Amino acid sequence: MKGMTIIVRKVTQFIAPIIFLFGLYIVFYGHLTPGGGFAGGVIMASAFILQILANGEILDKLRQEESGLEFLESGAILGFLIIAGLGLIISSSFVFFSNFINKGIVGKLLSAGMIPLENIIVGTEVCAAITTIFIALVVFKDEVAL
Amino acid sequence: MIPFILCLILFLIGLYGIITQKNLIKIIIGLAIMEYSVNLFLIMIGYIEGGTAPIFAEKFHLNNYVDPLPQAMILTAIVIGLATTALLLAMAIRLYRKYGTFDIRKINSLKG
Amino acid sequence: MKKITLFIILFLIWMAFSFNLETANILSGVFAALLTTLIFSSRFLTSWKKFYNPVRYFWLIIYIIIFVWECIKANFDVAYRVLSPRMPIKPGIVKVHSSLKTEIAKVILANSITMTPGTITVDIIDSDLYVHWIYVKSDDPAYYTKKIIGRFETLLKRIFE
Amino acid sequence: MNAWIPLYVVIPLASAFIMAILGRLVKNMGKVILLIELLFLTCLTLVFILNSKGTLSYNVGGFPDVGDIPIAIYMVMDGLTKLLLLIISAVGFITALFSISYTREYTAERKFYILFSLMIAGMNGMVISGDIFNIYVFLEIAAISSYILVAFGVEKHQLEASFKYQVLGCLASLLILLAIGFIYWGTGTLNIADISRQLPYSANFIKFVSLLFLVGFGLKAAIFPFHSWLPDAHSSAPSPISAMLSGVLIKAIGLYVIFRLFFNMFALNADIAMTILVLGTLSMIIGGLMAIGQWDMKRLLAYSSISQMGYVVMAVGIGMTIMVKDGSKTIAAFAFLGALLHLLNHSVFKSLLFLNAGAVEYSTGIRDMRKLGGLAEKMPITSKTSLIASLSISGIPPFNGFFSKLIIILAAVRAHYYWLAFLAVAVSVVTISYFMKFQKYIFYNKPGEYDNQIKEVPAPMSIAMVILALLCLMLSLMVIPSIRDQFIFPAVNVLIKNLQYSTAVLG
Repeated sequence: MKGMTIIVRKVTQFIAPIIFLFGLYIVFYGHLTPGGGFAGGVIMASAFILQILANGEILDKLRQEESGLEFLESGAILGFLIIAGLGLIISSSFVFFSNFINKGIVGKLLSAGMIPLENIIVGTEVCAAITTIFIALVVFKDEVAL
Repeated sequence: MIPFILCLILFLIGLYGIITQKNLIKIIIGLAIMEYSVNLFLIMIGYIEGGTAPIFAEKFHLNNYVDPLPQAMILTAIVIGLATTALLLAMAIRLYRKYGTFDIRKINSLKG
Repeated sequence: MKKITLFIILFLIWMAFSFNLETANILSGVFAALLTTLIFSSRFLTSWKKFYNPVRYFWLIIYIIIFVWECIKANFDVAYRVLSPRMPIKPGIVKVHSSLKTEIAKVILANSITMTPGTITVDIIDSDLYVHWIYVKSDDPAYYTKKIIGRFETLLKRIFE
Repeated sequence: MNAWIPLYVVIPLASAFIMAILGRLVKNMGKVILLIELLFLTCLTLVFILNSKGTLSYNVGGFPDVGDIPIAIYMVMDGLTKLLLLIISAVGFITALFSISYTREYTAERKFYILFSLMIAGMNGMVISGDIFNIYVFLEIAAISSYILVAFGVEKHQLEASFKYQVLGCLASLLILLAIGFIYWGTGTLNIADISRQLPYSANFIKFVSLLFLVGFGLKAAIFPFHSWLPDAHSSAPSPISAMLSGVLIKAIGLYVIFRLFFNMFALNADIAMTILVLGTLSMIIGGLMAIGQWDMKRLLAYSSISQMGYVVMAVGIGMTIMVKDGSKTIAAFAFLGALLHLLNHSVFKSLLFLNAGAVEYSTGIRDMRKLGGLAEKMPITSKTSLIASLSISGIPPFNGFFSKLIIILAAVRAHYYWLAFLAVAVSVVTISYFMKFQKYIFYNKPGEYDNQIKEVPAPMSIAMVILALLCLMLSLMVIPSIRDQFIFPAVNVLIKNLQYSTAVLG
């Protein structure tokens, strides 16, 4: 697909990392402030989408990125299941999704047990998934008719 | 009461779109509108007049906060809606590749 | 070096977001900034050296003051055109030649023009800016070039070039 | 035993994503993982059926109840659940075996197995979950993967069928979500057992919400006025998927939830019972009549699914009306026995028929029955297994379909619904007629015009069909009292003792 004008491209160069960082912030502070894995993941994905829209990409490279993202996505979900399954194995009463890590003090960054970990995994997953959806739609639109 | 009526009207607009429109994309938009109206309905269920956000902080009162459960439900419903809408759009693009049109009257290889 | 620049900027932005000095927060900030740097550094601005020149920041502050002043003037101008019963508008697109060399300077110039009420930059092609103007005062290129970008251009040259 | 319950969701999900990661490194990884997974789940379900009596419940996250309000998400395992889980994993296993050779033609073969596994996860989760919102979530997982699987071949008609299916499916999901919202508004809880304890709320409210649920899940189950997507979607899908959709999916995500909600969540209601009875009867008749005129073999089978599901819904409706009128519990139990037995049997013979159709299509590449013919000698295994399935679905003794239909008809007679018994017999005759057409035009007529040499299908496909044909015979044993008491009766008990659900789950 083709890129956009120089104005959009130059601004994107500077703004995309900041958007991504903001997404990471939302994910990391998901258990303390509004937001969390899903919202942060969407913001992170929007940084990538902005970059692809502004700069334009070659179809083959997009396909490559899509398969890499698929890998990341599956890995994230598997990680989530492993964290949930650890509760089944570690906790004494076989509780799926049990929060067995020390929960800490309310309001600190390192608190709430496994919830920050789950937020990070959900953030990765959502970021990968939404970028994949976008890339897949671009690829479907641009590829030659069968 | 008025917000619920407006929500119902939004729902009906979406339903009207699905039933009457002949363009695939417009049908998808109709579905999306319906989905938003249902989400809006869910969030209104948990709302309390003057309630605070259900976050544990200094201003938190135990007897005056909005119900967080519908909000969790909506987040899930939004994610699911995202998946269905994306899938529908992908199908629509594929259909356009095959038939060269978005018009539902011309997409009719299935009969009987 | 480009990566370090980006890292420092991002880390500062992270501290501005979170605004506390816990160890956990600083460590996560370092991690987040590092991750962002690794992903986005290849697409970041090429002229990173300019971030280390304090003179440029000085001119930037001056530029911001002038820009705000121009904005206020333009606001009153547009308000007059909107409120006046005769509607004294004469819209049109003019081609303005800019002598700026770097792309980033041209982009900032275009954005400044867009943010000033009454003018909108439609596109940049090579070093020509196409500007939509609410009241095209004259057909003379020298006149309207000076009118639209005159004061911005010299300052931007100092900041970005 | 309780700690094994979440595995029904964890294992299919985990194996789906392990396939996604390892599948690109090791060829054929997906097939192996899927088969092992489904075999394990089948064995686990059998262990559950044989070992445990009564209702098991499990709360995810380990949050204890506050007072008597359940906070955690509940997973519930009772007789009905076990029956459905058995159907899902056993038919899933055989269908997966069939797919091994069938899917070779697809370029993205790996993704087929991932989606298959996700669909299994969705259906398992739906059957096992004890609160309505999780039912919605798992419903969408199962439904979305089935939308993609229907369009897996990306041909014209597949995409079109999938789009139609998706629009109606999304509509159904939205109605279900709306109904869930109303339920939460009215009761302040989402747990099915807890909702049923909050009774009574106002009658109009219940009627409105039941109507929303009935339309929503009726669309998913393709009961008569909502059936229009089924013939397209089920006939266009790849054959193993058609078998899964017709044999398992419409039962797990449609009928099961209707039974669960209208028996265990709402109090029984005369109007709803009558509606279910009428809709079941109508879909039985109309599905049968529509099937006669079809020339596309998979389309014929799809319409036949509507008709056979009509039998199940009708039998349940008979039982419901009896229970509403406080009639004899034995007759109601008899009707439910017929319904559930027919549910089980239908999942076996309908998947077998779709696999047969898939085998014929695999060898000849033709789906139009007028162009086929004379395959009985060239494809002996396919021909014989399909004959067994056709006899079974038409209700010829000693195959399983005979017993379940007989029980349904007897239940209708004992409940003094003579006209329903008559209609059931009449539709059975119609069934025989269209399956004679199916047999004659595909296997016994004069040979059609084929370009290439017709061979029997590869071994995994034949094995899958033979296993299902044997199951058709063996499920007749379900009428023997001791086996029936072990497999079907716990499920019937759930429907008969409908008010004991909440005490069984919450204690």
